[in-house]
Formats: sequence, structure tokens, C-alpha cells
Amino acid sequence: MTPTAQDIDLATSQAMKSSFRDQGNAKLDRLTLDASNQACSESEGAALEDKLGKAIEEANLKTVKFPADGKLIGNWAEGERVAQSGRGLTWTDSATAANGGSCYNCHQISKTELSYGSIGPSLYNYGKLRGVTDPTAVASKPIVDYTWGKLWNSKAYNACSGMPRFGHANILTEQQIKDVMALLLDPKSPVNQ
Amino acid sequence: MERRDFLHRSGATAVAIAAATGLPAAHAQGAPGWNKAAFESKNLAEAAKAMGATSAPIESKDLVLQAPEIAENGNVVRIGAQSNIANTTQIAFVVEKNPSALAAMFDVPAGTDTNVSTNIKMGQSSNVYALAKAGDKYYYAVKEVKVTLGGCGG
Amino acid sequence: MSDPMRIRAQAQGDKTTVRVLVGHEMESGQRRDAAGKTVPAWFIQSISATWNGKPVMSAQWGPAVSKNPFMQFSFKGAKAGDKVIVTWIDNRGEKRTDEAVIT
Amino acid sequence: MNNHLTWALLGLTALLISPVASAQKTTAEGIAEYRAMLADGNPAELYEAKGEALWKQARGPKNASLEKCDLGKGAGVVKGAFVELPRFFKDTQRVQDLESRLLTCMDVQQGLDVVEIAKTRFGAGEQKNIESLVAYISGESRGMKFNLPQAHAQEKLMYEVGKKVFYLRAGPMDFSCASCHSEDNKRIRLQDLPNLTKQPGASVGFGSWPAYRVSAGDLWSMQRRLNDCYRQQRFPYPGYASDVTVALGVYMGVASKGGVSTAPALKR
Repeated sequence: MTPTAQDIDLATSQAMKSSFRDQGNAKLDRLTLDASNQACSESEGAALEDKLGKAIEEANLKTVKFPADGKLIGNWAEGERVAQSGRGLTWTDSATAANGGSCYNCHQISKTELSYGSIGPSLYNYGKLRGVTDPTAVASKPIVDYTWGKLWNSKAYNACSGMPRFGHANILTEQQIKDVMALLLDPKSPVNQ
Repeated sequence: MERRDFLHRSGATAVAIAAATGLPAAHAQGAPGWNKAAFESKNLAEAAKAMGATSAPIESKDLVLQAPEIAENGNVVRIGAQSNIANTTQIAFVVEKNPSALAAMFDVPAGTDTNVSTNIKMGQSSNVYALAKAGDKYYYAVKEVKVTLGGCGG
Repeated sequence: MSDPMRIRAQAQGDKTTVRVLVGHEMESGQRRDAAGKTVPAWFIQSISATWNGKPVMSAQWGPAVSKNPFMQFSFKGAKAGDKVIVTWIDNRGEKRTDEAVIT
Repeated sequence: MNNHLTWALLGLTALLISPVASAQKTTAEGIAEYRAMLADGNPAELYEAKGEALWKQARGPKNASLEKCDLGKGAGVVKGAFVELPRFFKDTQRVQDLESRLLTCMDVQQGLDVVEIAKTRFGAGEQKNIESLVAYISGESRGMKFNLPQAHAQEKLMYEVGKKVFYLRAGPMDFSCASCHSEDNKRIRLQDLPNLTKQPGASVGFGSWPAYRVSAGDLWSMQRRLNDCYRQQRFPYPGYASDVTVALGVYMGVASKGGVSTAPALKR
């Protein structure tokens, strides 16, 4: 007796409803899925159908907000601190403390940090490899804007990206994202040495 | 690894690592003969002195320190030492960058091998020393142990 | 009430290797609890072992020894069936003694 | 005076020595060496011993031991029970993992207030006892192969629910279990992430819990492991022994089929 898809969906939604409760910051509304999470959960790791994927990416691209002052590059040393910190948004974190970017959990970034993850690609020499010698120059604009968009809402470029949507989901502040931008793109950042 | 990395980690565990090895103010009813001064020392030289050394310890190849190059977690680091120096009667472990440098000392009576190991806490990457007393002289061996950040970091 | 130690003493030829695991918090005295209060220091200060009444190891520990401590040493002269007795005393004056038969 | 100079020189020597590290191992080799050194002397042994004593000790309002507890292989049978859990139990008409089954036994055999125990925070009171019990019970299956039953309709359904839940992305960071545990050879920081969707990763991960967790200085049951996964996933709080946690146990346990249980292991 194999359960039908309908049985499974019903049992899953009942299990989700009965199993979780609010704790600290972490409220039940976190289990409401948007279109991206809905589709990417259902696909169980398989690629989305082309049209659906594109639609999700377009909708997410629309959410990307650029800073009003036009400055996209902050301080790389601050960015390194954001990249190191894995704090924030768990039920044991305070709602007022600054969140971290958890970047090293998944990426190699500065060469000096040995403890880095491999879920995402290495970002060592990120700006250098892309020929960024002056991130404020016009020639750098496409890669700088793309990087901002990727940090703000990764699903704008890959519907089922495993990376959090740091700007869109209010994980990092605009200033923190500027600082991470500097870590990746500033020629003086250790990332580009 | 910088010390700030530890201070930046959240949760009780991280705090435990950062504060791994401070000393309490009072030992009103502790074990008799516990060498408080030695456990308050800040480095190898102070520790040896508090243990009774009258001259500075000498580095010796006949003292073999076993310690990992990298520790996945500073809460538990296995260290051991074997002394091939004749008449060794005491073996101690010193972690340079712990708030109190001396971690443990072992008196080795005749008939017991001069080879001991134990688990220690390390607050951050540091030089770790084995210190051995033979006759009235002290000898040491040193190794650097890197303590890494692990897991999700939250 | 403290939990019993796990003592393994194994003889091979003339040499007996002793491994001891102790259930103890080994609290450093600097850690803060969730409420921000300092957790008082609580750690084993001395631990010693005897075989047939003869001391075979005696150690002094500081708070940098890990929680649930481990210690290994070896000595000569014992045989299977002999007893090894281990005693620890912590900074609160609490004490515990356990024994193991050499196998 | 002379003495002072000697002591000062010693400090200097130490400074000079420190950068001269011996032949550098790769980070992975270094971590492997660190783990190998710790392999002997896992503090989980302390919990196993305590758990065995607790299993046999008459406790609770009914002043009874757990020796009549049925973990799936008949009343009182501990050996081999762990590698077949979670499974369906006729008396409760539910699929239960080790922890939820222990709650049933503590209720029925001993008359303990298990609603209260399920609410108790990890590492405190009766929860501490449960962690010792799971260390003992899992240790009795050390070296045995996972072989979860999948004959009952409820067991099949829970497997499918577990799979759905494993891939469910949610929360402010869009994380699911699969975010970290569905590909081979991935790491978070320096920790290897087992691919829990198939062998050998499934039993490497699932099969090492309960484990003594070095970073916590405590024995963690699978329930506690899953609870912390959900915390790091930024999800709301999963209830102790809730359906979602049991379903995940079925999914990972079935995926571990044929793999060897090493629990209670030693983890970072």
C-alpha cells in the first residue's frame, strides 16, 4: 500500500502544522513559502521547468533596491566582520543585535581564513578575476551592479539559489551589504591580493 | 586565527571557549597541596618557576610533545608528552595564550612511564608546551596548535 | 552526587595502560550563563591513582582541563586481576573514588 | 638580576620559535589527525554507563525500571533495537523514534509525566536522563547495520513525509535540510557535510547520533541534533518528538540501510 501524492501532501502539511511553534524571533510565519521556496521545495533539488524558473527570477529581480546615494562600495574590513559572523535570526539570537552574513560558512573568501565552507564557489580574488581595478569606474558597473543584485536577492539570477536573499529578506542592512561589496571588489581588500 | 573571532561567536559555548581558562578568586576548600601560584602563571617561564625551577627550562629533543596541528574545536584538544630524559619525575602542559597558562601537571613516580596524555581547552591558537622535570632541571618541547572556527557559527 | 568514573586498565606484558574518563563540569569560573551571570569555577584540582596501595600517578589540574576529563598513563609491575584505584578532589572539596580491575 | 635576564630570554625564545611550524599538513589532514587523537576516550562512554544504570533502576510513581520497555524487538530487548528505529508501534498506533518511544515507556512503565519531560529544556532534569538512555541503547547496536522496517503503511507514509520535509525551504534564509546535506563532498566552515539522501553519507551522518558533542560538552540525542539544525535553519521551534522530527528520522534511517551504526559517536 503505497501512499498517494495527495496522502503525502496532506500528511506533510498536517505534520508541519502540528510540529512547530513560535520561539523568540522565530515565529510560525517563517513557514509561509513564497513562490521561489514553494517551487524549489517541490522540485526536491531538480532543475525547475524553464518558464517557471524565469518567472521566479524576474519577480525577484524586481525586488533589488540600489542605494539612494549611488555608493555601492563600503569598507572591506567591516565587510570581513560581516562575512565571518554566522549570527542572527535564530530563536536564540536577540532581535536587536546585528546579523552576520555567514559568508565563510559556504565560501572561501580571504586567503588567511582557513575555516571556510564549500557549499558555494570560492570568492577569493573575486574582483581581481573579473578585472575590477576601480569599482567606481564605468567599466566596472555591470559586474558591480550584478554583485549588488546577487547579494540583495540571489534568486534574481538563479530561482533555486542556495544563497540567502540578504537585502530582500532584511538579513543585512544596506550598509553591511556595501561593506561586503568592498570585501569582494575593493582592489585593496585581502580578497583581491 | 584572531582572538576577536572567538569573541564574535555567539552563545554560551563560544563564551565558554573565550573564557576557557580563567582562575577563580578563592579555593577555600580545594584539594590540599594544589599549586595555586603555578596555575596563575601566564607563560612557560612563570609556570616552571612556580613549579620550583631555579633556572629557565631548556628545549629538548628527548621530550616528545603530541598535539594536533589543527583543533576542530578548542573545547577538547588531546595532548600528550613522552619524556626520554633520564630521571623525569614531572610532566606538565602549558598553553601560552590561555588566561592561565598551566593546564595540568603530572607527578610521575618511579615505575610509571614518563608518558601521559589528557584533554585540554584552548581559547585560541597558541603555542603549546610540554614541560618535564628531570633531576633539578626543567626541559620543554613546543608545538603550535591552530584552533579553528567550526560549524554554522551561530 | 558525581557519576562514576570509567576506568580501563589493561595489562600487556609488564606494562599496564590506564585510561580514565571522569564526569565533571570543569567550569572555568569566567563563563557567563544565559542571564549574564558568571558561572562559578568548579573543577578537579587533584587526581591520583594507586595500585596495591602504591601511588602510580598523581596530577594537579587547572580549569583548562576539558569538561568530562580524560587521562592516560601507564606503569610497570601489575598483572591482570590487580586493582587500580583512582581518586579526584575538586575545588569545592568534593571527592570521588572508583576502582577497576586490570584486564 | 641575572635570573631575570634568563627568564626574559626564555620568553623571547618562545616568540622566535612560534612561527617555525613543522611541515604543514593540509587543513583536512590536520582535522583528521585531531579526530583520530580523540577517538580513544569518548566521554559518551560516561553517558552509556549512566544510561544502562537508569534503564535498570526502578523509578517514577510506579517504581519500575524500563526493563519491560518494548523498543520494537520485544519487551526488554535493547540489542539491535536502535538500528530499526523509527518504526511503527502497535500499542500507540504511531511511528516512533527512540526518544518518543522512551517517552511512551517512561509513561506506561514508570508513570512519569512525559508531557512535562517533552517540555523540559535539553540537558536538564529528565531530559538529561533521556540522553544517557539513548547513549546506552544506541551503544548496544554499535557496529550493527541499519535496517528500518518499511512494511507498514504508516512507515511508508512517514518516509515520504520525511523526504518532503527534508527538502522544504523556508525561513528568512530559505534554508532546508537539503541546503547542506544533499550533495557529496561539501563543507560548512571546516566540517564535512554528509549527503544524507543516500549511502554512504546517510549512515555516516544519521548513524553517528546520538553523539558526544565537543562544542557543547554534552551528549546530544538525535532530537537535540535536529532541534539545533532547525535553529540554524532559522525555522520556528520544532516540538520534542514531533511528527516532523520523527518523519526526518524515518527518511534518514531508511536512506542509511546497510550502513553501520557508530553511535554514540564523538562530534565537533
